[in-house]
Amino acid sequence: GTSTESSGDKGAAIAYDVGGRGDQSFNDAAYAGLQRAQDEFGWEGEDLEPSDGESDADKASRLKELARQGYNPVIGVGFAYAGPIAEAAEAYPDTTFGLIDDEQAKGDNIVNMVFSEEQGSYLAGVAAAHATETDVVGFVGGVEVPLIKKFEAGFVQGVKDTNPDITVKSQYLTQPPNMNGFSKPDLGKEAARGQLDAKADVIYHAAGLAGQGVIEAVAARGEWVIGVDSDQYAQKTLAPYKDSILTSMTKDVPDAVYELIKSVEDGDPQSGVVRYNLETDGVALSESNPAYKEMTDLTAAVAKAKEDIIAGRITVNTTP
Amino acid sequence: MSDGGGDVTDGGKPGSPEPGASARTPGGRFDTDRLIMAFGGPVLALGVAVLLTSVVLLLSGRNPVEPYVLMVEYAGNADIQVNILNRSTTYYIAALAVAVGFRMNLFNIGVDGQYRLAAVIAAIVGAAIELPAPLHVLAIVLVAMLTGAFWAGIAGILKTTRGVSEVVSTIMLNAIATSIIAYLILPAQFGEQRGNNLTTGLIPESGWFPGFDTGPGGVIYGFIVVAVLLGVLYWLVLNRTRFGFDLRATGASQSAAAASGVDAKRMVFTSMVISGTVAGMAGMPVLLGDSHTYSLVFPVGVGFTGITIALLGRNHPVGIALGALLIAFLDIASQTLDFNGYEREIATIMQGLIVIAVVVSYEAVRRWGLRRQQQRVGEELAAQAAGAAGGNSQNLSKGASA
Amino acid sequence: MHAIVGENGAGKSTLMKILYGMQKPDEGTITVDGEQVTLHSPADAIARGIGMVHQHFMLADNLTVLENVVLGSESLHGIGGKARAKILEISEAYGLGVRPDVLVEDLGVADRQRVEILKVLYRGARTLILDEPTAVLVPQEVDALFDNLRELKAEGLTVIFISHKLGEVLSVADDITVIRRGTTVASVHPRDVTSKQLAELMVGSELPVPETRESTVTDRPVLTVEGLTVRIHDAEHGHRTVLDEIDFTIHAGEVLGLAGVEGNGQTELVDALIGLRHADAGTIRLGEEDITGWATRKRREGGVGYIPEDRHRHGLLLEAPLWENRILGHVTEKPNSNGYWLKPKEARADTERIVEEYDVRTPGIEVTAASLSGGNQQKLIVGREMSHTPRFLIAAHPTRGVDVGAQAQIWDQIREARHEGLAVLLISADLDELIGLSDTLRVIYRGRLVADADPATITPEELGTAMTGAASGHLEHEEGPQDARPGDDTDGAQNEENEHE
Amino acid sequence: MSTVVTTKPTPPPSPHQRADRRRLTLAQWMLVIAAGLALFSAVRLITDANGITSTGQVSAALRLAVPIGLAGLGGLWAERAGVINIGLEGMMILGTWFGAWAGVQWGPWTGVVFGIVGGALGGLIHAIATVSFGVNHIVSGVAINILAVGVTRYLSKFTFDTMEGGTEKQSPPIDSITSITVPGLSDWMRDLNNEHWFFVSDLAGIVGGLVTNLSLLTVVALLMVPFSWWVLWHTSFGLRLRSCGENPTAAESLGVNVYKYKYLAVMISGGFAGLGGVFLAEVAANIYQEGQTGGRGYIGLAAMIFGNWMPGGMAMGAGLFGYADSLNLRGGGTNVHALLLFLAILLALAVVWEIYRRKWVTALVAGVTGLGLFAYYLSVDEVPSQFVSAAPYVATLLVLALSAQRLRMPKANGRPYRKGEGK
Ligand SMILES: Nc1ncnc2c1ncn2[C@@H]1O[C@H](COP(=O)(O)OP(=O)(O)OP(=O)(O)O)[C@@H](O)[C@H]1O
Ligand SMILES: Nc1ncnc2c1ncn2[C@@H]1O[C@H](COP(=O)(O)OP(=O)(O)OP(=O)(O)O)[C@@H](O)[C@H]1O
Ligand SMILES: [Mg+2]
Ligand SMILES: [Mg+2]
Repeated sequence: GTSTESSGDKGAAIAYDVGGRGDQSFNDAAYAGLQRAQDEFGWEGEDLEPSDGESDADKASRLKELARQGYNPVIGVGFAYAGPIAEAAEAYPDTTFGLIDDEQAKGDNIVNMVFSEEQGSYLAGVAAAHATETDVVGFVGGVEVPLIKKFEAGFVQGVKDTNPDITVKSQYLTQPPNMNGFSKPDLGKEAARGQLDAKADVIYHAAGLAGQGVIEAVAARGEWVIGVDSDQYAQKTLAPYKDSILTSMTKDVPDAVYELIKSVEDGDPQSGVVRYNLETDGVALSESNPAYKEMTDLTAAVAKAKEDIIAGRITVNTTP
Repeated sequence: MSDGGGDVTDGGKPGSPEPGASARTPGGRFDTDRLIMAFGGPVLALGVAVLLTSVVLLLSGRNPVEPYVLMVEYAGNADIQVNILNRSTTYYIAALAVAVGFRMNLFNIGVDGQYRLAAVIAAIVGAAIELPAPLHVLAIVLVAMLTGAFWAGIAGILKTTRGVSEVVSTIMLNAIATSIIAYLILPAQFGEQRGNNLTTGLIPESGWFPGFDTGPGGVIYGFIVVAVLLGVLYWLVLNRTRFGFDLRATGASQSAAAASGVDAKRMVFTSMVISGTVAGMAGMPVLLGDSHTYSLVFPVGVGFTGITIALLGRNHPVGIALGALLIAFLDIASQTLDFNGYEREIATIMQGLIVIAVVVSYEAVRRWGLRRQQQRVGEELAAQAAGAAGGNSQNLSKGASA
Repeated sequence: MHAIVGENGAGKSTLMKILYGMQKPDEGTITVDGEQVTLHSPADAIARGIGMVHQHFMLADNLTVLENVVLGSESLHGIGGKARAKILEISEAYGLGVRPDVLVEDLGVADRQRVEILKVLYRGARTLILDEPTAVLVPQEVDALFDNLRELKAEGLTVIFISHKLGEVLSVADDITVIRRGTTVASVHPRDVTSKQLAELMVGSELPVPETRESTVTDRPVLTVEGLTVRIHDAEHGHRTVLDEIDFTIHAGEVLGLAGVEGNGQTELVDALIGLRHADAGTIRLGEEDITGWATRKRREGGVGYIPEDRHRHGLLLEAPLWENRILGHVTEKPNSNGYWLKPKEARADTERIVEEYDVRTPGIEVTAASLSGGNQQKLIVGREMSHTPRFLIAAHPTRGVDVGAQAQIWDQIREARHEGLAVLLISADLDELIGLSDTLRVIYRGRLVADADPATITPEELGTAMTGAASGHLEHEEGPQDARPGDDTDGAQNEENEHE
Repeated sequence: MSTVVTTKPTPPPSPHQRADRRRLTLAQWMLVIAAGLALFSAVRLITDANGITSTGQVSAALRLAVPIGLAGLGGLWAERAGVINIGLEGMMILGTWFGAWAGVQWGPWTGVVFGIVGGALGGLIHAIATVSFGVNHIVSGVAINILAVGVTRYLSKFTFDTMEGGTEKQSPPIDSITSITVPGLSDWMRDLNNEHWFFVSDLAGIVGGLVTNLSLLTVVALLMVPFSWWVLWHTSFGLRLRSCGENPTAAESLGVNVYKYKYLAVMISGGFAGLGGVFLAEVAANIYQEGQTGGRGYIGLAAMIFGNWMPGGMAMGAGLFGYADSLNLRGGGTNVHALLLFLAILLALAVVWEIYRRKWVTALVAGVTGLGLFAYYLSVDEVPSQFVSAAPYVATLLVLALSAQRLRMPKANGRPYRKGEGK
């Protein structure tokens, strides 16, 4: 295959990270962006899952195969694709490669879509600090990796900046490379129960599917939980617990994916780092729970914090 | 325990010997029996596995043939072939590690943990030291071997001194290795954060193992040469040395080996350590040939695949090589199923079916061979007796008339 | 009472297994009480009142006696109190002395034998099949067993029993069937035949005698054992002493026969001598060297030959070809290897030689050991051990399960080697063999050497008395009726331990 | 009758022998457990880590232990009949899938039944391979584990993916199974537990944990332990089954259909593993989730070996894993730190015991390990989360190292058996 075939008529392709489609996290979010583009541009597109225990070379050949078949852009979900995308981008200079959650791989035809999760998490921290009555809040992370620690860092800072006396309980479910922590709801449930028993009344989770366990446990006690990635208040599977979902820290991956595809379709492909933060609404707190909107103190504080961050008056840490 | 080392799994133990393959016919000539023994099992098994998978495909309303065609076509690409070869190199070494244990009825489930821990420590050391090219590589590999040996040695010590089943202890040690690795690659310890990834820092170029550049296909890991040598060494040691004989004897019958002078405990410990040493090398193809660092995306689960492959290859180095290629092929070529609207789980199902089919057919062929051999021995002896009947008949008749 | 005799592998056990429904006949009929039957499984046979005591014990070690007895016939009396009462009742009635709640692994062989018989009686069998019930019993126990059987017979039961001991057969059987190579060759009455005739019927040739004529004993000690003590420590049994201050010396050219009921420490003694068990006290010297601390391999290299009691467990790799079995135990020695590297070619050639010299009946050396018959396997082992010209040979039951022809060959080999200065420790349950082959006899009882005797004069009965612990010291042959005072305990050290803390 | 047999007036005199076998009576067991708890309580008071015996901790431990214990029971049934079952993991996966699939459509209890059936199907394959074809047990188990992953993933694409609220990796939510809390007792125990008194509060925490928020399926699972014990050791079915694991040839010679019992045992084994899977899907979570079992089948096997192939011991092993998991998930750092002290004290006791038994090497190793733990205990305030997650495994290794030599597996376990080929 040569790069001249990449005429763009086959549409965009996504290569997923471990977990793949159905993870209700950023793999699904990326797919949502692809779907939107499919509807608009009318091509099929392609999305592929990784196999267990594969190495960088396998990822690289997956990307190259997609480029060879003429997909453009080709998007890798997750930092695991950093190395492989650099390799594939060199082999197929006429194809645009998107890389979500990483800015290590650089190249003219590489688009690094990065999110300031710590900023959104900071707002979640502010919200939690206002919502708590016991002055104990909790954070449940799926797997103790830097990405999730970014969530924790922003959240803790948000809470402490609002009220330094509040205790934040942090709990991770598993250690890498054991990624079970993103897929075992029962672990999330027990971790949340532990924090509830320790008097936490607002819990923020960044645990992928295991977060469903967190939400279920918190809802059972009638306390507040803060969702992640997408607006979990609106998720069908979580409908029974939605009244307990105070808000969610959303990460607009669908839009990022869509924008990239659109730029390629429009013949003016993006390039370099595209940062999605509070300013661009790439990360945000959702407001679909009416109870949330009723807490005017809280929403005001969140709005203020958002302004301060955008204005650069507050810098949010990316590590705890 | 044939000289050719051809091994099957019999009902009782994963590493026990195969009578049939060693059964050169009494006269020493090859014949159909021997051919059937050697090829009957695998061929029968592959056929059955493919057939069963096709049934699954048919049941779910899919074309029962096209997936195979697609996969074979896909594997025609040069870069895919290189990937398959590279991945089977890792699998091959891991499977050898498992096989060493199997040959003496030790079940080292811990190859995965040994492999990961060895890769981390080797990567840390490799990034920290500076040596001229070949020495640097050698040092890294040595560290990996020692780490693997150490980690497996714990299970060995626990088994020989405290009687702890190696199955349980290696399961535990796998999990403990995970924790230790998670700790070691923290930025506060030996790790570096790169974006959202954690790595152990890049090994300088002097510590890379040069590969074979095939141009468009990509680079074949140079470590494949080491893997091949490892296979030869494995065969030589097992079949041509006194240590190997002791090891196989222990696998075939622990009690007989002990009575023959093998120190069973030391043997258990030694083979566990050897298994760990080899397991430690399993991470080297990727570490030295590709990633040059240990990070969160380093391949996992290799040790478990190694178990499957060792079983498929009947602990024989050539069999293991074929098994590694087959599994790597299924892993990688199944990618194309996604492109063509098939579920790639088909490949996983096929892997499971192949394992079952292979062992069932090996067992069937083994039994057939054993019976067949006994029959022939009986027949030949009867024929011999008949030949000598002239001398005996007198005695017999005398006995009967008494 | 019907006896079946025949040489090893004649098909006796196979025939009985067919009668008991464990194997299917290809042709022919079985008639029970005038009714022709087809037996598909042991359950069918049991239902027709047939019970079988197998040649090898059929007991689950980790189950209690009660569980072993009721297994498969739970519907009779349940598995609880009623069954226990029934067992005690039967045990009482026939004087079996069975304790229902002990684990079988704690029982000695004689006790196990009784459990086996009780199992059959518990099922209300009318036809009893006993496959070589006397192989592991001492003469007194054999007598007791036959008394039991006569009693059963008096109550109308039918007993079929198999034995290689022709004297026994002639004294108790009412009818004798001789089979050879799977067919009946004769049916005789005990009063019509002599034991010699019977034997010739069985084998179709004359009986060999295990006698050693001239003495070759020298005064050069080869193996000296002093104060050898072995204790077993394990969680299940605590501490017990299985060998207690054993002393003996074997000289070049001497065969020392060790008599004893199984389980009195013979196995442990052999293990201690070959180095599988370490001595808690005492020394073992081979020639001048103290080998107490040596590992098994070093001992074997040093000239200790070993014909194990259980060839399948300790002597062979069943699924390996003959030539690899020839290497087993001598992997470090010529011609099998030169130090580290194996030499398959030389090993093969030497295997051919052994097959030739020792008349191992096999079509080739590439066949697996499993496909040889037991006797030929044993010949291979003897050939292997003799090929390394040992100074000291441990021969544990060297002719067990071996037919008479092969027996004679093995005896010849031992005699020949002895002539050349080999020292032999001979352990055998066959007292005739022991007496016939040994230069000196010792009796082991509960881990101690309790008696010695002169093989030239002693009789099997006298030896048997000492084996039960009823006599000790130097046994003198007495003329006249023997005072067979049976001991109060016939099971050995397995049952009883001498506490030494 | 003057026979040797009959002249033996009484059974052989071997009174010492039985006494040598150390089998603790129930009372002694209680005493040992009470002493352990007292030590635990003392450690809690010293370290102020009240979490280690809190009601919530114990109740979480129970929930986390149940799937492991069910897998362990599965292993126990199979191995008691002589079949090694390393395919428990796969059978558990089948249990989660089938349980969820039926549970979503026809309610949780139907799900339970289907989950058991799903696991038993896995068991059936294992039985066909190992019993009928005489395939090596471990190989067959490994194959089943691979197969179960492939099959469930494949099936999910046709089932859950097309259901409302499901995806190809996840089922829609399943209705939950009723949970019970013993009224009064539960609150009382919680209050007592919160007093943080010596011993009493710990006991209350444990009792409270066992009666609070108890799913009916948990109750069923708990009952399975004594039930298995009763069936295996007190019925003729159990006797026959165990005899197949000890000496199948003997069983065969008494008319027991060994194949039948092996088949049944392995299928029951799969059923238990399947039940463990259903528990994960319906109680631990309320959805099926790919990868949900996460190696619990293997852990169950470890728990069974830990428990010496006995239901009670297995339950203790599962409890240990569950407890350590729950520590890990409930702010483990300080609690595990406290337990370091507990372990160090236990090792010190072990040293004393080994010295008494004159096992010098063992004593030395235990002593050094204990000192190491104690030094580490003093040097940090909280154990890093990375090490907390290793706690269950380290604890298991330590316990096994101190006790493994007493283990005894069924004698014919893992050996091939062919009808009519026994000697
Ligand atoms: N179906 C069969 N086909 C061919 N040979 C068989 C068959 N079944 C058994 N044999 C062989 O027949 C012989 C008879 O063995 P069996 O155990 O009955 O001998 P035995 O007379 O009891 O000998 P022993 O005195 O050693 O107990 C053995 O060699 C056995 O391997
Ligand atoms: N199905 C068969 N057909 C023909 N020959 C057989 C068959 N099965 C086994 N044999 C042969 O018959 C012989 C039986 O060996 P086995 O051990 O049963 O002998 P045996 O009669 O018990 O002799 P020994 O008394 O020496 O133990 C072996 O040589 C074996 O190879
Ligand atoms: Mg017989
Ligand atoms: Mg025989």
